[in-house]
Amino acid sequence: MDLSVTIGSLTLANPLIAASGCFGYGVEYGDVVDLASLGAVAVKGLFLTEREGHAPPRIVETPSGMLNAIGLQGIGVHRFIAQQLPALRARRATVIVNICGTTLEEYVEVARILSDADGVGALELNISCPNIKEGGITFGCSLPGTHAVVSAVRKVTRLPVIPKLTPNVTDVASFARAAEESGADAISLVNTFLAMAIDVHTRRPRLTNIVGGLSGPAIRPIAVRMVYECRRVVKIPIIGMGGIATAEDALEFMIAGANAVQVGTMNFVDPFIWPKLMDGLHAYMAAHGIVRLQDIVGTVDTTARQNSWISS
Amino acid sequence: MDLSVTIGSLTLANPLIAASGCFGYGVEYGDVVDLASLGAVAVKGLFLTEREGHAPPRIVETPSGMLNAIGLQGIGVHRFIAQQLPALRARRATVIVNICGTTLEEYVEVARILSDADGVGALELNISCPNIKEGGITFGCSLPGTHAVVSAVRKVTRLPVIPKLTPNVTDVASFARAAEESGADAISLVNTFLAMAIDVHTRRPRLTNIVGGLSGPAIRPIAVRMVYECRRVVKIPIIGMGGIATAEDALEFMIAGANAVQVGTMNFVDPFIWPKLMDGLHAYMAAHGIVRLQDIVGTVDTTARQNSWISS
Amino acid sequence: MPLDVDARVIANRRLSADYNVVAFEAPAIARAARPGQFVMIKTSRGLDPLLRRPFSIFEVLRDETGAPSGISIFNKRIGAGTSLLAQVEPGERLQVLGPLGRPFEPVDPPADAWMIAGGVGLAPFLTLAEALAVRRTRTTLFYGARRAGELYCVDLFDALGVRVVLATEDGSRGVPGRITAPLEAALGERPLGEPVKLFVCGPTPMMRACAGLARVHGRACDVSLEQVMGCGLGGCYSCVVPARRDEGHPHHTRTCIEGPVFDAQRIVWDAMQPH
Amino acid sequence: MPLDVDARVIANRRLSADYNVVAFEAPAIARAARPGQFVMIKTSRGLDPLLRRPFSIFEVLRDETGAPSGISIFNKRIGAGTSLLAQVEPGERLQVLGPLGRPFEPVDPPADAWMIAGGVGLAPFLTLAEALAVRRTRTTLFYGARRAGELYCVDLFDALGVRVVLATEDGSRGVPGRITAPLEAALGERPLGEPVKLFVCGPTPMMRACAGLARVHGRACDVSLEQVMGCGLGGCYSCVVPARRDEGHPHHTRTCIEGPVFDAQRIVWDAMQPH
Ligand SMILES: Cc1cc2nc3c(=O)[nH]c(=O)nc-3n(C[C@H](O)[C@H](O)[C@H](O)COP(=O)(O)OP(=O)(O)OC[C@H]3O[C@@H](n4cnc5c(N)ncnc54)[C@H](O)[C@@H]3O)c2cc1C
Ligand SMILES: Cc1cc2nc3c(=O)[nH]c(=O)nc-3n(C[C@H](O)[C@H](O)[C@H](O)COP(=O)(O)OP(=O)(O)OC[C@H]3O[C@@H](n4cnc5c(N)ncnc54)[C@H](O)[C@@H]3O)c2cc1C
Ligand SMILES: Cc1cc2nc3c(=O)[nH]c(=O)nc-3n(C[C@H](O)[C@H](O)[C@H](O)COP(=O)(O)O)c2cc1C
Ligand SMILES: Cc1cc2nc3c(=O)[nH]c(=O)nc-3n(C[C@H](O)[C@H](O)[C@H](O)COP(=O)(O)O)c2cc1C
Ligand code: FES
Ligand code: FES
Repeated sequence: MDLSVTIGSLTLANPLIAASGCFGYGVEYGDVVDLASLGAVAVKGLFLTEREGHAPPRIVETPSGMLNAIGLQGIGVHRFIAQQLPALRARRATVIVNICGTTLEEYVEVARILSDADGVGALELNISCPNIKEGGITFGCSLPGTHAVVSAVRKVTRLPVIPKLTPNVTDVASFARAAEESGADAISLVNTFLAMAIDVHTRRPRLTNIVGGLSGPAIRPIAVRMVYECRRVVKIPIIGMGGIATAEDALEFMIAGANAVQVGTMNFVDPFIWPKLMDGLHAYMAAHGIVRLQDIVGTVDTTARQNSWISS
Repeated sequence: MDLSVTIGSLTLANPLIAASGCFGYGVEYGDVVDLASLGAVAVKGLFLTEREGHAPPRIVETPSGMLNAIGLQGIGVHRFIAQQLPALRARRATVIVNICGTTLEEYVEVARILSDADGVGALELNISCPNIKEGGITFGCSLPGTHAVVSAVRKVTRLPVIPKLTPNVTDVASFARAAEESGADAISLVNTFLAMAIDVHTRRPRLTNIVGGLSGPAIRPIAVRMVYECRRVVKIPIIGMGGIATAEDALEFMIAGANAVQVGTMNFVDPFIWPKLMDGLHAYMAAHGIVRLQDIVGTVDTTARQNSWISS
Repeated sequence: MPLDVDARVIANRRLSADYNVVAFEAPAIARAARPGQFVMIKTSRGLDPLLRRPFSIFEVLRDETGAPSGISIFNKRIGAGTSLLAQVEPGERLQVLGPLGRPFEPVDPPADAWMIAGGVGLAPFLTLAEALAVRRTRTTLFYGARRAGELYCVDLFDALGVRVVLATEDGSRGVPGRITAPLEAALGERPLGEPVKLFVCGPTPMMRACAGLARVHGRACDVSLEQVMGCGLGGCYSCVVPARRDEGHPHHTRTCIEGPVFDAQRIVWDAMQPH
Repeated sequence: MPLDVDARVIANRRLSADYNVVAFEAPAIARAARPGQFVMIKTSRGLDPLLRRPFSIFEVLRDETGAPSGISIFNKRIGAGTSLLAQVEPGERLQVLGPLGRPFEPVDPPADAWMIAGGVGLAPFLTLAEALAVRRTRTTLFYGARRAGELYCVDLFDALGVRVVLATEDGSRGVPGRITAPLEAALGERPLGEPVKLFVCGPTPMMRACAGLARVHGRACDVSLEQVMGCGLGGCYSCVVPARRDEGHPHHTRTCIEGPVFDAQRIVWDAMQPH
């Protein structure tokens, strides 16, 4: 059985990727997960320098989901390369680095530095984090901004460039097209949905940051729809995510149009999820006689199910 | 204790409204719920004529939510006035009629007919149903479309006009503003999120209509955020909804900025929810010494919670 | 008027890996229940699974004095909700809403009653059989499944004096093949002057076949339909089937309040979604 | 290396309306557990509540041969997850992940160990008391609550030979007022030459006060912090506290992997969010 998937110059052994911000720098999970068994590990978003992120509380649970406003706490690209990358390489992890910037120049600089480092497989451009005021989502919520970041990073790296799209827009497919036209090798979607929770007794937001990003199974049906919409307008690979909890959920994204998937929130709930997902993919392929998993990508059958029998 | 809320010329005894499409024509619940005890009943969306809606399956459950693609099955405005409205009046229900159209003219016509009927309290303009191709959401997803429908309906009725906004846009607050500027007496939000679920074994969408609308607790944190955003730009009353399951959830919407709330999906889960919600509102008011419930509307305290102690 | 009861689980009888019977303490529902009605059960205490699931009332349980004390359901594990019901332990509490829906209309002698059940479609027939036994109506159960191991609770029908005809697709018990074959034979043999009413519950193709046989043989036929239900009270319009009203044009008709029991001839079978 | 066990509930001992002790069959976790470590428990089988909840390991349970067979947790009902744990019935199964986190570092004689617990903060101390008993370290438990009815399981500490000092805010048992008062008195009376280490778990203001007393009196002090935890493994960065690394600049430090037990003097108490 062939579960591999190719994203630009990078080939992943299978389509299961740990989602950025949900897997630390990967090394934290070294005891629990065989990092080499994953398609890839997308590490926590990195700026040029260290950031402390927002004051807690940083998460709050919501029905079948959670809000987070971590604020991209991170060790910065230099310490990442010095301290974490060697450990990831030692564990033979395929590494996707999620990069952030408050300015266009910062994205470019971070991309350039990582391109020179050993052991980076691809760059995921976080232009969609809803939790920081400067940069990021201001690029991801405008078509020209998306175009500008993607093409600027494209120029300075040979690594696959994967902009990560926000779902907080009317027409996500137009952003997918803008990314493709700007030279992206693939797109990731979705990042989290801007959301809010209030403690009715104190009348204060439950997150110190007031708003946060909704992730987890709650958002899955919206994310699947968005992948489906993007698949119809772009040819480049799509990395789908949003609430994947089982192999069937991963397959749902693939059938909707994703070439690979990321799993974030559910890794918190079950850090031993990875072999279960892998077994589920194998079982599905066996049951349906599929030899190349990529063959199911975008094959959702939307032909009318029955003749309309009744005037409507 | 005063739980009343005023929307244009209509005063509701309390802010709890049964959401459109989730309570039939109200009369179905006559045995289970004292209709007169509700702030209002928003009946299922009505076109000028009868519609059979989409072929089943029309709903599918998702984590803490559900997708629906009913396709606005309905008896049409004339049969509603002849058959259902008298029964609702007999039960002393305050009635909000949710109206639909495939054209601007249809909205206007339906509004005109209902304005002449006895026992209609307000018109909720459904310009946000994600499940029908023609009309509806094509108005609700463009600012000029929203402006056109709202002002056209405004001209033909003295009833309070309440456009219902879709959450499937980048900036819901701009639609709230457009509605206010066009003469709306209030706005309702949110309608459902466009979403999709696929059966991985058949590779077909789980809904005959391919896509459907996500409702229920899953969406609540996004809906609360949208109410909060709209409250900051409009002065007219906001009717908030999206996954309300408890009195605390209703209060969360009010503190975010809603003057009244609707409950949809959770009425399916617990048709006896209404007295529980009412008791919860009373208990909260008693516990916090609130005499006028409207006093909490939009009072979320977003002042910084602590001095930043750490460079970030 | 339906009631919502925070019902204590009294017992969970596991019949096989896929089937179990859960008994609930719910006297008020038990008292009001009529044959063929259903309940909506919240299978978890949290918000996932969110919606209640519909289940036929399988048994009305009685205390020592014979007073209705609870109900049971006959549960087949197919997804998240039914899996949770497979695992419940006595002492747990679940919300049970009911009784709901239009019940079967039993027949009196001299008419006979023939109940045709496919698989989990057995569920509504035990209460019907009781009601028929009270009326002394002669009753036959035609009960089909894939194999002998999937035929359950036949003894409960025996005990009510019901004549039982079994069929299995693999021939491991009763008539080999589909249950519609012995039904068709029985219909063919029965003189027209001897009235009989059919009551059917099972997979859609089976119900459709039975409806066809009933029409051809000129027999009354009730079917109990299992549509996906969001609310059970007429609120959501999720459970519709194409049904004629008074011989007229068909409409999308709500199964939860106009059914689940319908006169088979009202249904536009060509337009029914297969399950 | 933590393990995830689909653990059978053996018992649910209700102590009051708000407190209960749930025992799980989980030999592998029991064997690996060290005092002060925690487990992450999935409180439902569905996706709501979604995230696991952290609980200190309250007891290591043993079979007849004395081999570790399971663990228990000391549960205080505050929200959805802890309410579900209040209701579990024996026979149910829940996912239990652990053991997790940095344990307490017990002390050996001649040092004494003083454990200071506020309310549900009692939870990590029974396993610590056992470890200290094995070392024959003289141990005192300072245990405060609002009222007598909220002081639990004192007999279990008595049985281990722990000296127990109680305080209640309403004066209904033990010293009236906060538990920090008898602690402060004891610290004041103790000659500096006699070593003692403090172990603290409770509400943030109480831990802060104890940290202050320890500093003033020059005593070692471990605190066990209870932050909101999304994952328990260092993946989400939700559980951070402002802590100094090697006397340096403070950083947002993950409680789940660098704690929950911290040297009290590493914490920047001014910047801690009150709970
Ligand atoms: C009036 C009525 C009475 C019923 N009585 C019984 C009974 O006595 N015993 C019993 O075991 N089952 C009964 N059912 C069916 C039962 O409600 C479904 O099996 C159950 O809702 C599935 O829930 P789930 O969470 O396990 O599966 P889901 O995860 O919700 O669904 C799994 C699969 O089953 C399909 N499905 C969902 N709901 C239904 C449904 N209502 N009917 C058929 N397929 C469905 C879904 O589309 C999906 O493909 C009855 C249904 C109705 C409408
Ligand atoms: C390492 C560690 C060990 C713990 N040990 C125990 C224990 O042995 N026994 C016990 O009863 N509890 C313990 N707790 C606290 C326990 O995890 C929380 O009470 C629980 O997560 C609340 O879940 P809930 O669903 O009931 O409440 P929720 O509905 O999630 O929350 C209710 C309220 O409690 C707050 N809250 C949520 N999580 C925590 C938390 N971790 N600490 C404090 N407040 C929180 C929320 O912000 C909210 O205001 C421990 C926490 C940690 C971090
Ligand atoms: C705690 C947390 C932190 C996250 N941090 C990042 C991040 O640093 N960069 C990023 O691109 N996405 C981040 N995300 C978004 C996830 O990568 C993912 O897009 C989203 O959570 C949806 O997937 P899920 O539902 O499987 O979690 C974060 C999500 C969570 C829950
Ligand atoms: C089955 C169903 C049917 C609905 N039909 C309508 C409708 O006819 N008109 C309308 O404006 N909204 C309709 N809605 C949207 C609801 O009124 C409400 O906006 C939405 O469900 C969010 O609220 P909730 O999460 O409380 O259900 C429908 C929702 C559901 C679930
Ligand atoms: S189940 Fe809701 S209308 Fe029938
Ligand atoms: S709980 Fe996730 S990092 Fe600590």
